[in-house]
Amino acid sequence: MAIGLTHYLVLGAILFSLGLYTVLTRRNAISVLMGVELILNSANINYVAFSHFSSGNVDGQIYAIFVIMLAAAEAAVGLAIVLAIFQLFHTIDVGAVETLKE
Amino acid sequence: MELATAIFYLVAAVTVGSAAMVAFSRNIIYSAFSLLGTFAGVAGIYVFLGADFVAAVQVLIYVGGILVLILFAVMLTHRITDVQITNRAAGRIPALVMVAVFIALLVQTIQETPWVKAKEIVYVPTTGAIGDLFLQSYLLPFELASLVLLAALIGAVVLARKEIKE
Amino acid sequence: MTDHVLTYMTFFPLAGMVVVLLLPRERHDLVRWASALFTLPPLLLAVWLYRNFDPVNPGLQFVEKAAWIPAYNINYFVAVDGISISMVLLTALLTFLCIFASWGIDKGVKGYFALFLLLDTGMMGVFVALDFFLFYIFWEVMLLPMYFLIGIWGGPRREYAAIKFFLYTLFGSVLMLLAILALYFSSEPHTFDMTQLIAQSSRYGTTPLHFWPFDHLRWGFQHVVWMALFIGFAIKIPAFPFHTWLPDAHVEAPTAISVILAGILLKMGAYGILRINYPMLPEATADLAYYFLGALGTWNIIYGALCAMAQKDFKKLVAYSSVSHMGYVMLGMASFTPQGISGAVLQMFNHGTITGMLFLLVGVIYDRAHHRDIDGFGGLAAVMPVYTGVSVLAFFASMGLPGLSGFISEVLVLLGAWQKYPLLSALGASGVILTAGYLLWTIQRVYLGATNEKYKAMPEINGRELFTLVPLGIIVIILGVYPNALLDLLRASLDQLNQLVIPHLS
Amino acid sequence: MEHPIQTDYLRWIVLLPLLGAGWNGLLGAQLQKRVGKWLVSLFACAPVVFSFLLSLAAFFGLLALKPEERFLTDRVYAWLSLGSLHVDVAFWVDPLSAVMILVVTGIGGLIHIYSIGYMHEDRSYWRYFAFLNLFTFAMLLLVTADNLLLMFIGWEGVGLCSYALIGFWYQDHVNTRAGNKAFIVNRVGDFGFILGIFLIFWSLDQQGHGTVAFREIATFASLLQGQEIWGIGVVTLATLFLFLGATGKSAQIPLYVWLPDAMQGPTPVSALIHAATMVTAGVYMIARLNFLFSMAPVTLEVVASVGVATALLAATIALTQTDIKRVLAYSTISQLGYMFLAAGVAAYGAAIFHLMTHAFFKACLFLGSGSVIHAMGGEQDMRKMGGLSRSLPWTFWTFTIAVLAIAGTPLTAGFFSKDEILWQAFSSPHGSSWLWLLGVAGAGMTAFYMFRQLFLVFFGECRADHHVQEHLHESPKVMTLPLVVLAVGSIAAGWIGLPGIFGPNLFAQWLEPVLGAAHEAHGSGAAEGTLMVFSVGVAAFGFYLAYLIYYRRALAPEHFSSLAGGLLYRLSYNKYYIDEIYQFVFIRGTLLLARIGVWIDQYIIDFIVDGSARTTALVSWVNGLFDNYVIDGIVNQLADSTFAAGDKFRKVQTGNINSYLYVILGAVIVAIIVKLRYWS
Repeated sequence: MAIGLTHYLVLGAILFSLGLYTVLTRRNAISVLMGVELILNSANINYVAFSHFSSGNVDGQIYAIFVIMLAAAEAAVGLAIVLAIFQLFHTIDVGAVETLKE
Repeated sequence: MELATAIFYLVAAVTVGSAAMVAFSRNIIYSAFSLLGTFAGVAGIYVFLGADFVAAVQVLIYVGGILVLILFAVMLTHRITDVQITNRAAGRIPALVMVAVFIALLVQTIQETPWVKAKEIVYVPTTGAIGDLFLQSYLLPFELASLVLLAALIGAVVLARKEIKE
Repeated sequence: MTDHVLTYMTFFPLAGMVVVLLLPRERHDLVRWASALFTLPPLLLAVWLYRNFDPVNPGLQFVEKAAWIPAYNINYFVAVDGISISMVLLTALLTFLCIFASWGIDKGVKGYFALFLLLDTGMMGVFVALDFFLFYIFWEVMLLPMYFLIGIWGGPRREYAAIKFFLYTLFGSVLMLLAILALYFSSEPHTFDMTQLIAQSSRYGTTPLHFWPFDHLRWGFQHVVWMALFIGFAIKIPAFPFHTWLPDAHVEAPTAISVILAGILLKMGAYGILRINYPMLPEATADLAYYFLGALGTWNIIYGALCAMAQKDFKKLVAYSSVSHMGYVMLGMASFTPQGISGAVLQMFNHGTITGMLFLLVGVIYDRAHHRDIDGFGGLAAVMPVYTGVSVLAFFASMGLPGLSGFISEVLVLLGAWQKYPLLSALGASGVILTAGYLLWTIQRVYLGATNEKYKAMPEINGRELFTLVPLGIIVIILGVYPNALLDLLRASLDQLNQLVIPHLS
Repeated sequence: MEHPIQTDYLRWIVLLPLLGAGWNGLLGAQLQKRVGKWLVSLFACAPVVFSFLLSLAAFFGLLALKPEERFLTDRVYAWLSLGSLHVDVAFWVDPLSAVMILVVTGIGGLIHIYSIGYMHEDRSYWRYFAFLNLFTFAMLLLVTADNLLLMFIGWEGVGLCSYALIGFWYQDHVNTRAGNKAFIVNRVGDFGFILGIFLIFWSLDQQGHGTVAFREIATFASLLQGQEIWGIGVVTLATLFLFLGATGKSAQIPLYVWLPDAMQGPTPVSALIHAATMVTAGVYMIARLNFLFSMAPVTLEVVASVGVATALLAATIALTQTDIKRVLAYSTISQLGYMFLAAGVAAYGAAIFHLMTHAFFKACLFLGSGSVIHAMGGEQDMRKMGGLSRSLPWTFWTFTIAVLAIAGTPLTAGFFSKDEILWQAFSSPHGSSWLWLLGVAGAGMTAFYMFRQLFLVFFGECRADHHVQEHLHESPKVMTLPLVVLAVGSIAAGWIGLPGIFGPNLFAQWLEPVLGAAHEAHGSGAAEGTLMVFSVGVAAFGFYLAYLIYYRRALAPEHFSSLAGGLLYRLSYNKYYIDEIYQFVFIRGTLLLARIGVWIDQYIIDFIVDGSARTTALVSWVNGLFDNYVIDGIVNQLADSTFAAGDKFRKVQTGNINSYLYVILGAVIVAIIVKLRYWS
């Protein structure tokens, strides 16, 4: 079986699920962020795959680049928040930072 | 099995394997380093898909930027000398169940959907085309993106700087 | 000498800055006189320019062009035409007078005057540059000293005002830079030369855009570039809703800087639209002028006047009156009639002189009373009759009293606008009533009535202050009686500019 | 178009007073201190006198020409020239403006001379004369301008001088407020005027003849016929706009409210600006553009109705006023109403005739009242006067003559001009018997309140306190002499415009080249005579009533004031509460508008930066201005508002990120299942 669209999509799905699992189970904020990165990567694989197999133009890749850009922004802000939280609470356990709850 | 197919499976395996390390490793340092494999693997996948520019961007930004950021964050928030570097996980069972259900659904969707096929699959350099698009039909999103990045940058600096308590 | 008159005018103050920096720090008077000395030649050259400008020629005059960065086709290219001549004259005049208005600065005198001279170069450069790259560089050169002049020599909330000013204008600059690059890359061969970009203006067409939010509008590349440039310039004008930096910056800035801000910086927005948007993107101009210049300008007139009415701070009142008066400029530009567009450019000049006077006048009493609360004065006419006389002249000029310059430009704007947009013109004309309302109310509260006991012994306006005000007052009267003194210079170029856009009007 | 005769002295008629104003304005303070007030007066009065002589020269110059060629012009320079707009600074004198410049410089000159005596004690003597000269300049500019835009300079210029002179004693805020009111109300009128100019210019421009010069407008006016804008005929709309301007300047409904307050200025100013000249500018403008107004019957109807309504309304208010100058102010408004009534029935000549005679007798009345106020030491309340005829004989006699004239006593100037108006209102094709009847009613009231004033001030016992009584004195010669001249004018000025049944109407003939031939009356001479007798009878009744009440004291005024429970009296005495209504509707309205703006902005801010309302209100309270925080609010309070928004939502939040994720994931799964099962 030649490598086709389905292969890439399944790969993306697996990556997505792993990311999801990470986000769901980890209590460490940085790990959660890593999970998010996995999810974003899986989405990008889908974009590029569709661009390659379905549309035949590079629009999908453009979106992938936008996603990468957003991921960079998200990582910067997210990690900054993590650092700020660490300074404030001296932990980055997401469960410990539930001050939104009264 | 062709060589290309073999290499695809190899790259995919590296990607998935390191992603699994990220997901399951108990040590956050290992997790962070495994992320390198995932990112590199995904870049490889892009190469397979003929997306040379995106692959390059992937390496530059993810590996060169985000990963380094994450490592910095890990280092800054843990004393590296600590024996126990916590990477506690909780609620594994429900998470596994949810994820399993989810992936099943995804795979089913992938199988059942009649995907549109392109007329021909080409492998040409895409950098020029992407550049053109950015300055023509995607000019506005492109400019907005720069604004978002600027905002994120300022936001990150504001958030991360140390408060000087009076 | 005369071949490089514009270069001399632009870079004389820069040379002055170098000289001032070399002077000893504690010799305040020496620094002041040196600054005056280095702004005087541009003024004299401006007079020469005025006398030698050929009013019949609609094209560029006193052209200087030299290759600068050939690799990117960037040139040192300066010239004047009817669009810029009035602004060049205004800049030369106001900077010279503002040196004298800055005499009272006694903190960091050397730095102040050095920055001021740098600012002068930047402003003059913006008005004479005809290469986009050069234009942008001067634009940025002007912003930086302004930031420091407000941030260091300003009032109590100066840092806030300076940062606000800087962020607003930087935001505008970024958009403008993107638009400049877009124009550069879409030209063939790539060029920053404004005249060539104008010649290629038909290239852009209106290829529709396929992404949100433009997919439902018949917008093309040039509309988007137009908007980017417009926002950049609208911040400077300042058009609603980009105007809130203005009151803060004015209130905090020292008197002379307020004069420069209102007199020259605000004009750059309108000038940029005329210089760049109109000829380079005529189709988009024809499509968008009604909404973003005509209607928004009318809104500016009324909104600014209403806001001014609510002010208690004298300087804020004048700042909001600027918002209102710049609305006339926008409305006039949008009319595409010879009267309207000439009126708009004349209004730019007149607003520079009149509002300049008003800020100088506020500065005079601020120096004496150390506050600007309108209700805190009263009856100054009995104490300072000469000062009151000059103030009333400026107020009535601002109100558009016939016989003074403000009337000519306002009536031309409204007359020109009537042809295309009678309703907007009528609304704009009603702004005149509001203007009379808040200005008369201010006159009444500050100058008339029983004399406030606190200011019984307020010293009369002194010679130096009069020296800054009288030339402006004379110009206000002359242009009211004989507006052709300036209109003659503008007419040919502005007519030509109109003709570029008119064919695209639907 | 015949070529007018080019002269180069007309400009000096206008410019001489400007020179006087400039001289006194710049140097007057020093002259007054160093040399004395006489020099200031000299530099103020001489230019006006010379202007008057030049005006006479122009008048005789015109007289020497054939009637249809009576036209002098003086083009000074091109003022504005842009596109199709060409405006010159050019002056012209035709029979109509010749009348006006003679009135302005003649009566103006007399009032200048009178002011020498009246203002003698004032510290700001020089400033007074500078403004008075500036006013004369602006008024002359208004009447001699050869185009609408130049006329507008004079139009606003007289408003400026009026503002400055009403608030002349600026130390008191009552005066400055009156000045502000006059200027702003006039600005509303000017707004209409300028729109009228725009409309005329562009409508003519569409026909290829864009112009604002009167003579060219007259030539091309017929092109405007049939043009429309916003569904209204261009001529109608333009003339209505112009008429709005006229109501402002000439104090007609709805913009008359500023004139009574304008009496805060020095009395000679009231005489010159607010009686004789400036307020008649609207009448002059309509006469000047008579060809346009005649093309718009709707406008004429409006003009006539507004005129007669103003005449009646002001007369009813004047019945009960107690301030000597306020009575005259309302009387002026009422008389101006008559002029507009005449203009509205297309009897422009009658309007100008009344304008001229009114200038004489009203100036005389104001100067007379000024003399009284001067003698009473500033007292203006008629209830505290009385019996002044003995101590102020010159004032008394001249005042009486002027009262007789305004009341329409036969053979005085007011009789001829008012009668002409009433006759035209009745007989003109645009007139009606209703207009005539209302006009006659107003004339009766005029006679009543004017004689009431005469009796209250000059007859009976003096009601002033002893201190004032001891100081009663006749005014100096410099003040009484102008009174005498004006009194003579109040009688003689009417004889140049005799009604048809008495002889040739020289005045109408003189104006004929400008205003066209007066229409042939469709009534007979007998009808005119009958109406005349009737209106004289009504005026005599008004006199008799005043005589009974205020001279013989046979009838108590309370008898009338208590009619209808005193309601009518209170309405009249309080000027129908119009000022209060305007204050409430327009002034408060504008401020309310601002507040609505505030409210909307706050609402929008609250919408954008949810939850920051409290901070916003605080900032708004501090700054008093809303727009600071539409945008600043977003910039400065983003953090606050985010927190505040979170504050609102936190009730539904647990703060546990994982639980959110489960919810999201569950929802997505359900969504996918639904999609796969039911929509695939």
